[in-house]
Amino acid sequence: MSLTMEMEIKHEILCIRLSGELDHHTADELREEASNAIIRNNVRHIILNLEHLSFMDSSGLGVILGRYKQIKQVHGEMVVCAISPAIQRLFDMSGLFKIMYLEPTEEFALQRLGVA
Amino acid sequence: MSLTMEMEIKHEILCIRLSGELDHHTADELREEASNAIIRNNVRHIILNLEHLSFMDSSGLGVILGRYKQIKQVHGEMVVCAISPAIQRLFDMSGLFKIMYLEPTEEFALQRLGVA
Amino acid sequence: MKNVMNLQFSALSQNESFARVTVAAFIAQLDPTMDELTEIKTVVSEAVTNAIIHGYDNDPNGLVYITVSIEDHLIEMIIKDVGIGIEDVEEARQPLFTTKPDLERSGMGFTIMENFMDEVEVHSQPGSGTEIRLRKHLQNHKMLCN
Amino acid sequence: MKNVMNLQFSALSQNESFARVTVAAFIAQLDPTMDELTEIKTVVSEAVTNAIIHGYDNDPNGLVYITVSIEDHLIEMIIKDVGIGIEDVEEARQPLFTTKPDLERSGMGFTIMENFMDEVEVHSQPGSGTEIRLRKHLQNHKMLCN
Ligand SMILES: Nc1ncnc2c1ncn2[C@@H]1O[C@H](COP(=O)(O)OP(=O)(O)O)[C@@H](O)[C@H]1O
Ligand SMILES: Nc1ncnc2c1ncn2[C@@H]1O[C@H](COP(=O)(O)OP(=O)(O)O)[C@@H](O)[C@H]1O
Repeated sequence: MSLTMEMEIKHEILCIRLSGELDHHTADELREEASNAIIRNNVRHIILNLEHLSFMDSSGLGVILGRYKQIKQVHGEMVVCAISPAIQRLFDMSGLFKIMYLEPTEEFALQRLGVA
Repeated sequence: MSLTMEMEIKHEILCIRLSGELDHHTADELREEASNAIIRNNVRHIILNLEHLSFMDSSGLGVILGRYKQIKQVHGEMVVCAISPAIQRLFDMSGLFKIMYLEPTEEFALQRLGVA
Repeated sequence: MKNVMNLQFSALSQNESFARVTVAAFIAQLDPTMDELTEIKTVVSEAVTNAIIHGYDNDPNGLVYITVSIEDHLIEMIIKDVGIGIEDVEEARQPLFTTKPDLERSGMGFTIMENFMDEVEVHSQPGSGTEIRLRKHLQNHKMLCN
Repeated sequence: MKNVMNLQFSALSQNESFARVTVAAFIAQLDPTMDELTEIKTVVSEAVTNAIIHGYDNDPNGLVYITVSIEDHLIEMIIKDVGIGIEDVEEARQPLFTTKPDLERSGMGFTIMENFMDEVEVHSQPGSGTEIRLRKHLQNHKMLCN
């Protein structure tokens, strides 16, 4: 079971949809892909859809925080959506929701960023 | 993943439907249940439906051969049906099809025994 | 009845998911809840990842050692490396503390272990390695069954 | 790159499926076909069951040892016990030969191992235990990738 990433650009927003397992091994792949997509497409905001993510550990928190820092440099925002209760506990422990938004769906995440 | 057994008596036939994994651990359970069902219900023939069996090893061959011997004492027959290619290889190696019948479905197995 | 398993494997990142699957398959015998299973898998992932990236600095010649024993509703795990060890364990256990921010580590590994397990002991010595001892009592149903 | 794992566990029949799952999870890295995966799982099941019921006569204090190493498309496994051992290995390997017909053993364990693996070596000494060395080259796709 590994990680599958789907990326889509909408306006200046990068939508990242993850499915599978996000650990140290797969976090390296995500950092590389997401980082490149941000730079190449002049991305300002990120929507991270975790609906189909079946596992995540603290390496996942690290790579997400890394992307947050990346878009903060262009004064962007990060919205996480469709998160499972198990993964939400990790976000809660780390305090990440003090700096990024949480929304139930991608639809709401787009509204949060003033689009759609 | 363990073994689930469904037993049904039709005339003097015991239909055994297995799903899950049949190894040494679960073979003990099958021997006990099938043996009791044969004695209590005056069973003569056995139909063994392996359609939903996802794994079997030589312990499975042993317990099947054991039930075959049990019904041979009352001059019964054994029909195996709906077997996967992987499990069929084990039967072929052991020569069990020289003494028991193989049919594609339970329907055909019943016909083989002169019922339905 | 007590049941014990030991596992050792190369310090390769693709073995992180292998370690999770293996421990989960072993403790499945205790019929844990989905939440308990997720907690155990997460904790295994944290400790194994630490052994690989911190203990062995990603050298695949290193070996990671896991022992799991289960009895009734108690799970005991030891996850060990014979790598570089930790200078200051108390500091290492602080939330958000990490010595590898360049690798985008979050510093949340020990905090997650403490939140998901009943007991977490860290034995470490610089130069000889790190041993994490973890205990968890499974709740609910098992208590009713005994 | 070479990847190695060692596993030891109590000689309990519920660990047979655990052993299959663990080895399958480890070799999944080589992306085997479904048939190859089933063959490996069956062989592990045969050798582990033999260690438990023959080697240790079902004594749960016994330990079963598995080593798996994978490199490119080659799988090497060692499955070992330190139990009673085998008097006559050649006889034991005959199809349908079993010393425990009362337990409804089929005597097909070694035959299945030989059919599903490329090489099967049996090292055994009465009183000190049995070691089965198994090798299999995975076919197809892996060859195209290299
Ligand atoms: N097995 C280990 N070997 C050496 N150092 C370790 C080990 N585990 C943890 N550490 C140290 O403890 C720190 C905190 O660990 P942790 O809370 O898991 O956060 P992170 O892995 O994100 O750095 C690490 O940055 C490292 O310095
Ligand atoms: N690990 C072992 N320790 C001791 N004896 C063994 C072991 N493995 C196999 N044997 C002997 O070899 C015989 C044949 O084994 P096998 O072909 O697997 O058939 P079965 O397990 O059905 O008896 C066994 O009956 C047993 O006497």
